[in-house]
Amino acid sequence: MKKKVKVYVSLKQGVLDPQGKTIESSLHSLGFKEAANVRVGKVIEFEIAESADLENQIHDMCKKLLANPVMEDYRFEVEEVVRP
Amino acid sequence: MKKKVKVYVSLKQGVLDPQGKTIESSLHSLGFKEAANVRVGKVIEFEIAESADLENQIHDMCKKLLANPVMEDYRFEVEEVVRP
Amino acid sequence: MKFAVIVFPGSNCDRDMHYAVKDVLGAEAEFVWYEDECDLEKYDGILIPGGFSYGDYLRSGAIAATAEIMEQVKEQAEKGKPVLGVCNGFQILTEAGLLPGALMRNKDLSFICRNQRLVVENNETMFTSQYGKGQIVQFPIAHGEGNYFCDEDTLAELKRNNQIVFTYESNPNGSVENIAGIVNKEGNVLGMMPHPERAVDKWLGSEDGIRLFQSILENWRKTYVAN
Amino acid sequence: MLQTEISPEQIEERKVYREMGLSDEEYENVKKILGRRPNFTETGIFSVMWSEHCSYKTSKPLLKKFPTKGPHVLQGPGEGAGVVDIGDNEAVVFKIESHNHPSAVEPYQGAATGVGGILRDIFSMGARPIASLNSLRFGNLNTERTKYLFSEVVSGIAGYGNCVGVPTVGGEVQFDDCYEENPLVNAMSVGLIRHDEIQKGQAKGVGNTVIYAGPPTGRDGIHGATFASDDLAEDADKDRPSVQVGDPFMGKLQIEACLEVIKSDALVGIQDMGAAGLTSSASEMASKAGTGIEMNLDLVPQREENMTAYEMMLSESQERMLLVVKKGREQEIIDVFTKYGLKAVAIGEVIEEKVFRIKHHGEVVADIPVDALAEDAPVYYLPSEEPAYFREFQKMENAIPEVENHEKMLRTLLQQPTIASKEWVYEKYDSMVQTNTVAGPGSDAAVVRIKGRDKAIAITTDGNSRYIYLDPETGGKIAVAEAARNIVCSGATPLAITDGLNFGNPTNPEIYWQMEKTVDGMSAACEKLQTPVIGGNVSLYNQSKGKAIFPTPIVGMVGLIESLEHVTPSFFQEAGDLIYVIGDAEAEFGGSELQNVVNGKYEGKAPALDLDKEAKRQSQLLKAIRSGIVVSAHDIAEGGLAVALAEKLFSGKNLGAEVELAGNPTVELFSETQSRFIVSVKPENKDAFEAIVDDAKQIGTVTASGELVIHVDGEEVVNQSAEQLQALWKGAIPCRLKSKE
Ligand SMILES: Nc1ncnc2c1ncn2[C@@H]1O[C@H](COP(=O)(O)OP(=O)(O)O)[C@@H](O)[C@H]1O
Ligand SMILES: [Mg+2]
Repeated sequence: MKKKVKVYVSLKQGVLDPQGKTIESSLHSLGFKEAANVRVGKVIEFEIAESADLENQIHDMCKKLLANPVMEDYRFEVEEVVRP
Repeated sequence: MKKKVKVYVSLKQGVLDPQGKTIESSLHSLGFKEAANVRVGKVIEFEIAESADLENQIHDMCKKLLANPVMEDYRFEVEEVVRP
Repeated sequence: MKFAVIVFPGSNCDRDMHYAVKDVLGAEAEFVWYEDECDLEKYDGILIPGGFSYGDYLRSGAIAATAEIMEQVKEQAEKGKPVLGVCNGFQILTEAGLLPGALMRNKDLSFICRNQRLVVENNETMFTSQYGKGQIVQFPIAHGEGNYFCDEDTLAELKRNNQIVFTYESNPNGSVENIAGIVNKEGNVLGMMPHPERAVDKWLGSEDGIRLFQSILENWRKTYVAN
Repeated sequence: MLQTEISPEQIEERKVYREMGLSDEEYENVKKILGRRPNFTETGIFSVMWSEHCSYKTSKPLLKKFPTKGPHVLQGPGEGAGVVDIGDNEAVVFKIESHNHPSAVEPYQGAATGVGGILRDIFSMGARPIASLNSLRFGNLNTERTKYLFSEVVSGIAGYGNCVGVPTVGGEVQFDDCYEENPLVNAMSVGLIRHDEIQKGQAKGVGNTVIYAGPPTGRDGIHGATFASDDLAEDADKDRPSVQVGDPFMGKLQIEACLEVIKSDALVGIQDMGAAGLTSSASEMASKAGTGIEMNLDLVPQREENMTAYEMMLSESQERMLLVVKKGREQEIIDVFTKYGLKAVAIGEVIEEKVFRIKHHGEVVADIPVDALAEDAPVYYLPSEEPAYFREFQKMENAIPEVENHEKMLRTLLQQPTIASKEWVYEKYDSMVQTNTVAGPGSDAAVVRIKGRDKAIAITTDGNSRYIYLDPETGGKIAVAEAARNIVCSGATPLAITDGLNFGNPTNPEIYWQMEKTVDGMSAACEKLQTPVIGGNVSLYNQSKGKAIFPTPIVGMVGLIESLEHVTPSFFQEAGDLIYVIGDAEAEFGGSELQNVVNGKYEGKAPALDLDKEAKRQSQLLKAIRSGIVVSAHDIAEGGLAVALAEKLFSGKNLGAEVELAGNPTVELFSETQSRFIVSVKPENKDAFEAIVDDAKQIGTVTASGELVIHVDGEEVVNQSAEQLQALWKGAIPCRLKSKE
């Protein structure tokens, strides 16, 4: 069985997010003056075969590659693949 | 009341994702040979005051700024702000 | 002295680095393709050039940092050999854990290419002994992700150990404490965003970079050749 | 949508070919060529190959007028890019290409893939790309849309160019309302090659193997070529799914792999897959070699499922190359690509029969005589008509715009986006990688040295469309002359040009007239200045809602600097140097920046251009530079002498200038009379300089004061700190981008 994995990578709390800041001020100039605390993160999605230690594998991927622990946190979701 | 909004922006089906491809082959060389169809997207999170037409506002933000309609799709979630 | 210039897919300052150490400095230098069977043992110094390894996809330097050759680079670094990473090379060294901290997107989000004045904060390293302390030098910068970040403890440690080697005279990218280049605790691994290899002859507008390479060469000679 | 395949009969009955871009007449012609009705795939193939973009069917008769030969020309128009000898068995390869329509729809990717595309033209000739430039046109930065297009285009160019490691050393950006809906993005690239390594895109040798190299084919940019030949749809959204995405990382690997492959004698021919992808590259390679090609689409790497033959043949997925390789030696070539992580597979072979035959799922899906696609494409001689506006303009007297305060006007002019500093743009480009950039963006022409030799090349792009709009023939001459001025100021001899012709809809006789006259003017200037045209690009239908852009030919010129000692800066260098102006100002304000600022429009006659005078001044200035007596040189362009003088102070050296002029202050300060230069010379070289350059007049001296002081007829009209002027000039574009609508 195939699984769909979504890894969310975000900047750690406390790390300045220049991209978020820029989007925030653009939102303000577009008239959405209320938007606050804008932060931008990444989602990395992929498919992978189901396996007993899938979760461990994903942690491994994140630690080795997908997230940089100096500045980023990650979390992930695993779903069934739904083919249209 | 404050709401927390999470906007997920992803490349449209069929649009080339060079970044996803490159991450995919890197995952393969790290030994995660099963990972397939890697795609990279963005999450933009922010807080905003509750309002009757919040959803419309968010659609508006996405169309005007957060997503590039030529290449990207978006979806979003609205949650209560939970202060720790 | 013989240098290895490590080439990753997407490196693009490899030839410039090679030119600086071979043609301008007069040392020996060879390109080492990241996948080649190669023993880095035979080189006296390792240069990781700038560019966009793996297109800077995911995070700059992140994918190159996982390459097997980086294991060898670590081994050589542990033996005390000079390892210099410039620009993307610096990003790779932080991603690979050879240097502390991380390089984030420039504060104003755009790529910046210009000549930049730097302060030599530490001239007691094997890379900077030919400069004066506090000397102002001019090197080009050319990066989109050169915003040096580290937590407070790391910063305190960098300071305590005198690991901050170069700072920007005025901050172009949002780096913590204007940091432009740092060394590891042992002093033999230098990572820096500015490009010394682009400041090596008068036609390029600055020759200040040559001394960095001369420092490496002189210190190597002192250690291995003099006696 | 044209999704399911319909039969040849239906194509004819329902005139489906029209949707694909073929006219009734062209369709009949296709039937005649094939001796039957074309099927769906074939109709698609003809429609892209006969689109303006690939066939130049309306511009060909004009392009023939260009002089294309010269002692230095090794390869003129006809290959991927032209080649010019620079001595020592070395040559430069260069070309300009437009990506206007894609950039209007998706500015980041449009511009990025424009850079990628022109680079492929260069390295597919076997040359290492050593420099890129770009010429951009936008509306006046007063709408959010224009600001978005501008910054995304710049980011796209930077995103691709920086990653592939080719320095972006120059270019130009101009702003006028006519580009509001139709921005122009023309990218130029220059490569360096040894004479013996020049490659041709030819499919020679029956039995040789056709190899596809690069990322898999997707449905990107299908019909990009016909799309680029259409009026930009008012609702651009409908064109959106065809967006091509560039992968500069792949592009960089492709450069290295191709440059390694060309060293192998197993390689017979190589060509990039640009517009109309597999179709145009394969058919052109066969046509040039007088052979045929048979390909099996089942072997083509595919990114998406269930792609049709039509889609695969027309896809414009980026970073792909087509190679012809000696039979039996495929593996050597494939191994090189594999080393760089690129896929290379054999997909067909060169055949004797001069046909283009495509198989898919075991069936022949296209079978077309090769020459029908490339050589026998239709050629149209369109009607041309002198527009009424032109006659009106020619009747107008040269009026001098009303200026009350010249100092204030100078400040205003320096802040016009077309004149203002483009630092905001070019700081985003890596202009220094490869460590050959002696003069980068910000100087008149970029100077790129040739490592290991005492020589350099100078490169520029120019094209002031306001003059061309007023008077295409004179304006066409000016475009070439101005490029040459920039080249000469840097210390180089002009060698040749590539041209990007951007116009509106050619079936409008007035637009066609503009094209005709522009080409006449450019040709005359090229003859006189000895800069043949070695290649170029045509982009038509740049109009929307019936409004065309100004006729905008971009001239990309390359010159040779024979010794690095001749490299001449554009800025003043030292206090005490004498300031000369070459050429007198006349009351010429048609199409000038001053006219625009004061009257809010362009009208009247374009400034006159005397090609003899131009050539004489250029050669004399160059002679003076080569004899080592010119400290700095700069041409006088938009904004006239006052702007040029101010610019000469913007080097951060804290210099000033004291200048005395005589005559009408508005004319002296702001006229855009052509063929003029400002030069600085050491006092001890005064006599030597005056002996060489006839029309030079000393107008003042460089000072250490940091002030620009200008007197006209003894009266002080400007007294400004250079630093303040520079701040205005530098801040203008960032400031416009920040300000709200
Ligand atoms: N405006 C022009 N002036 C001179 N030559 C041109 C012009 N436009 C196109 N050409 C030449 O016609 C040939 C075919 O051009 P083109 O189809 O644009 O090449 P590509 O397939 O590389 O895009 C090239 O050699 C090009 O240099
Ligand atoms: Mg081509």
